[in-house]
Amino acid sequence: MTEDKPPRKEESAGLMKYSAENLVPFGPIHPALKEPEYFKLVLEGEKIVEVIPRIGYVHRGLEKAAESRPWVQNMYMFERTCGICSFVHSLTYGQAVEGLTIYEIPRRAKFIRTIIAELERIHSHLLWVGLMGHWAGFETLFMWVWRDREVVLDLVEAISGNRIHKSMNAFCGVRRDMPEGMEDRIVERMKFLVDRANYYKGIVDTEETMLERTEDIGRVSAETAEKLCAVGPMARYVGLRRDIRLNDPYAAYDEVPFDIVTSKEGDVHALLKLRLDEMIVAANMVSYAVKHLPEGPIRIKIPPVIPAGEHSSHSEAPRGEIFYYVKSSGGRTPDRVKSRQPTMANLPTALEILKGQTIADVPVVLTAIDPCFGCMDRMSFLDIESNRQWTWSGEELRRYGINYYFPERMKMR
Amino acid sequence: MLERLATWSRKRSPWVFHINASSCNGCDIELVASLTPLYDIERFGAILVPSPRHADVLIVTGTVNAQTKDRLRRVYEQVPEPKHVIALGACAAAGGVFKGCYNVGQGVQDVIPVDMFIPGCPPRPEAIMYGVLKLLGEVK
Amino acid sequence: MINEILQAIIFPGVLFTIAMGFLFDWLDRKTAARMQGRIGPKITGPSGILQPLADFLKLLFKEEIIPSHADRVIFLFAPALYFLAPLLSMLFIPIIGPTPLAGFEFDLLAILFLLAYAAFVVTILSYSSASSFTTIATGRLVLQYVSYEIPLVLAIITAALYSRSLSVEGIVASQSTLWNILVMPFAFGVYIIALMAELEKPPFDIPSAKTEIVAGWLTEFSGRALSFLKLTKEVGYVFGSALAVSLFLGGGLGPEVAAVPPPVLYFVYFMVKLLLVGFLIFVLKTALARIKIGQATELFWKILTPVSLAQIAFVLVLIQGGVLVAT
Amino acid sequence: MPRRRAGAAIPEMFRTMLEKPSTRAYPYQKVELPARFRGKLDIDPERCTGCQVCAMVCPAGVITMIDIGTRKVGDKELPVKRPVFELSTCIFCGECVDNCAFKALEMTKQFELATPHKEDLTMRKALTK
Repeated sequence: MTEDKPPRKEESAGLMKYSAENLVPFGPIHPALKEPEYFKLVLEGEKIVEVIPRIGYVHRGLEKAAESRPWVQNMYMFERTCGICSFVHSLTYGQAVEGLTIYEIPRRAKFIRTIIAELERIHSHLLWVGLMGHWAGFETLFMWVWRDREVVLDLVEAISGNRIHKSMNAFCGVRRDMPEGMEDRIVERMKFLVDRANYYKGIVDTEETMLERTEDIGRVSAETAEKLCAVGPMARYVGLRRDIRLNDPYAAYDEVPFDIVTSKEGDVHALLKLRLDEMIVAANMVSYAVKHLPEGPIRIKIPPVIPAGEHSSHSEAPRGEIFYYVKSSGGRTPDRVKSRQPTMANLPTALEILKGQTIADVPVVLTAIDPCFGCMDRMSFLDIESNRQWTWSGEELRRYGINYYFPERMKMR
Repeated sequence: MLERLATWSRKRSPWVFHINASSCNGCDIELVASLTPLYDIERFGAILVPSPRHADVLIVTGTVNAQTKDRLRRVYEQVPEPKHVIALGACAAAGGVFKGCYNVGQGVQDVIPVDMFIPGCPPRPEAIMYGVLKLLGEVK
Repeated sequence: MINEILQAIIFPGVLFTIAMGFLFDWLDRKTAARMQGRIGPKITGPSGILQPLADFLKLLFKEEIIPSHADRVIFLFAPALYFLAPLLSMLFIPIIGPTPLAGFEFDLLAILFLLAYAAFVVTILSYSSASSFTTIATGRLVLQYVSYEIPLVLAIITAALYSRSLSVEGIVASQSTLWNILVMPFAFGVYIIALMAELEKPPFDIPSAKTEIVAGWLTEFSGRALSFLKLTKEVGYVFGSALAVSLFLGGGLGPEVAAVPPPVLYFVYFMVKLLLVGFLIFVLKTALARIKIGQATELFWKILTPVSLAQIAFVLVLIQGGVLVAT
Repeated sequence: MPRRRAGAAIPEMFRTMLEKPSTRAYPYQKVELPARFRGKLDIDPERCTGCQVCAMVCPAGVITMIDIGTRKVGDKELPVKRPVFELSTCIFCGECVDNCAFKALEMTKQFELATPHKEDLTMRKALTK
């Protein structure tokens, strides 16, 4: 501990140079963001000069908790990192752990994983397109898109038993086979979705008010996006050909033919079209994978102890690259799990784009990255008040957290 | 007479304010889905309002963690009486899969009083509707 | 005397106007819902027709919270002042006969005054609650007001010019042979767009944009104040459409049917046109995305103002040329 | 480049308006759930042997084992355990069902679990035997 009074957090964040009138809070509880996350907007009139993010509202301490839980239970916990891209989280974590074992994943399981991941991509992109309508004040688009999204959710529910958290993954395989006789239904629904996606593309291309809200908004150059490490659609909409599915295929992506979509325009309108196009590609992939589903087992049962070693894995979530790193010392629980989410990677780009826009563009631009703060808020322990460094076990950290935040809290599990 | 009129109007017009107290989004998107054409909770007069001062029903999703605890309490105080709180999802009811993480509590009822629990991970939109209607049945 | 007081209070006066406000709100929600593939309000009364009433009553019975930093006097009384504006204006519209309840020779000017008055009250109301969102909303309100006011007044003036009268009664009477909309379709269009801006319907719901500035200027209001503010908007909706019917669509005038007594016929025609105008606004509102305040200002100043000026010039030419002069 | 116009969605809006609304009449009509739907957990007390596997695999800590007596194996006294389910925190993953060697657990299709009292969600069915 130093003798000087530690600087207040606002000062250290560089906030003090702005007067209070110019500061407008955006969040943590804000109707535009369905999740609590806080952005301080420094305004001049309606124009934004500076954005100061304050993240960590959805921090739950997953990575620390993972160290004290068995391998399989962590699968379910990481699946619940985020509700929208839940499958791909468990997939990537599973792949990282599978890398430590000697087992080969059955081919049929790979295909089923691909199908579910692409269905999830369709649902996530539709969700975003609908919400973009909502953010731009176009409720009708929102309602229609979400109505069509239910088609995907029904399929997912029929395959996995739940609409959001599929709980499909197991180590070295999937837990459930595709149901009998679903093939025709899936292909037909995918055709319907492609039709609808084409219609929505027409709407976002012709509707004047929608164009006024999205065209020329959120422009960023390819260099800036690359420098700020944009991933996923945020990289593709400026023309970077980046897609883990193509660059480093996992699951069955090396067997299912597809091509990624890129755009050159680099504004929110391009993002809208890009996501709809990607949805069409995903729908075609699902149709192909369902038709060419190989026979065979879906799962190899593996022992609960994972061999020692470390391994990492990454995959393409609807929002961009998800990265998992696991370290094992050969026990029943992992030594360390690290996950990096696309929203964290895309946030600097979004903040860069926001400067110079008006406050009316905030919901449109900030959410253009398809933020998923539930994914983003990872363990970020930083004590700025004392430069002490120490190591804590998970149990100690939990105690500290409870004592600090919930002094009145009764016993935990 | 006036009392009956008040009860009638309260039962028919639940305005919902939604707080995400560090949820994983699953419950949130299902809550939003319950507004959309296939479920259409507006049939029962429920709409999502943007300001807590307009709300009658507070729907809380997610494990209440250290960051959102105070904000949840503050928003709760902003809602005018009579108000009701629904804890949506396993996390809001009891911490769900995150129970035992160092940063999260054991559900909403430790922070603010809860009138209705809707368990599920996430609950179907129909389950949400069932919960809201059950709450309205108990409104006096 | 008693008859007139009853008329002013019940039909077609205050209570009727409020009931129409509820009806419009219900129709608004219901048509929007149907166009989006939903059902909309359903269980409150037949097809949910009592939904706006239930909302209103519920808010009336709710606690009212006054923010500590708000200006108490304005915060408490301005909603009532605001409520008066469309309610009073409605008395100048002829609904059950060619003569309105409270018309006088220059009542159109009174209506224009009340429009400005409402905008003024809502601005100080918004400013009085003093939070960062309402402050932005106030700025947007004022900017939107100065944008739509000019085309709105120009459109109204066009009708008055052509009909050579400054009273609503006179304008309606002059349209017995030819409705104004056929002479000045652009003025009607401008009026509808400006009206949507005044009512803060999408795409002009900028001052109360939900996803940008919480609930805009309504953010801090709760309970009784909120119920009256919402009701005022609904009544304003009715009044705006009723004024459009009177100025451009010939009020309650229409072909005579022998079997029906004239006041009833007049009322039926009026209502049909009123609902048509309302429906037009419902459709536009559902089909468009919200635009930005700068774009709204540009739309009104750069496009709609010249259009309405051209329309006035056209009408003046018609009058000077002696073609199609109103009776 | 397609022509820009305001109100591009109007034709579709009218088409939707004339169609039947796509809303499902849920509270008045039962929901058709797929065969695999994972609803409320249920236990068959007859089949449960108290082996504790479910309590070990549960990611959410729903299941606690409670001693309900003892039994004699050889000359040793071993505790007999039965699970108690705290369904309020259940995440409906179905891991316990998959791992139950005696097929005592199953996921029913019941999803209407809303309750004003959290205690209602504690399932002590296995203890009643």
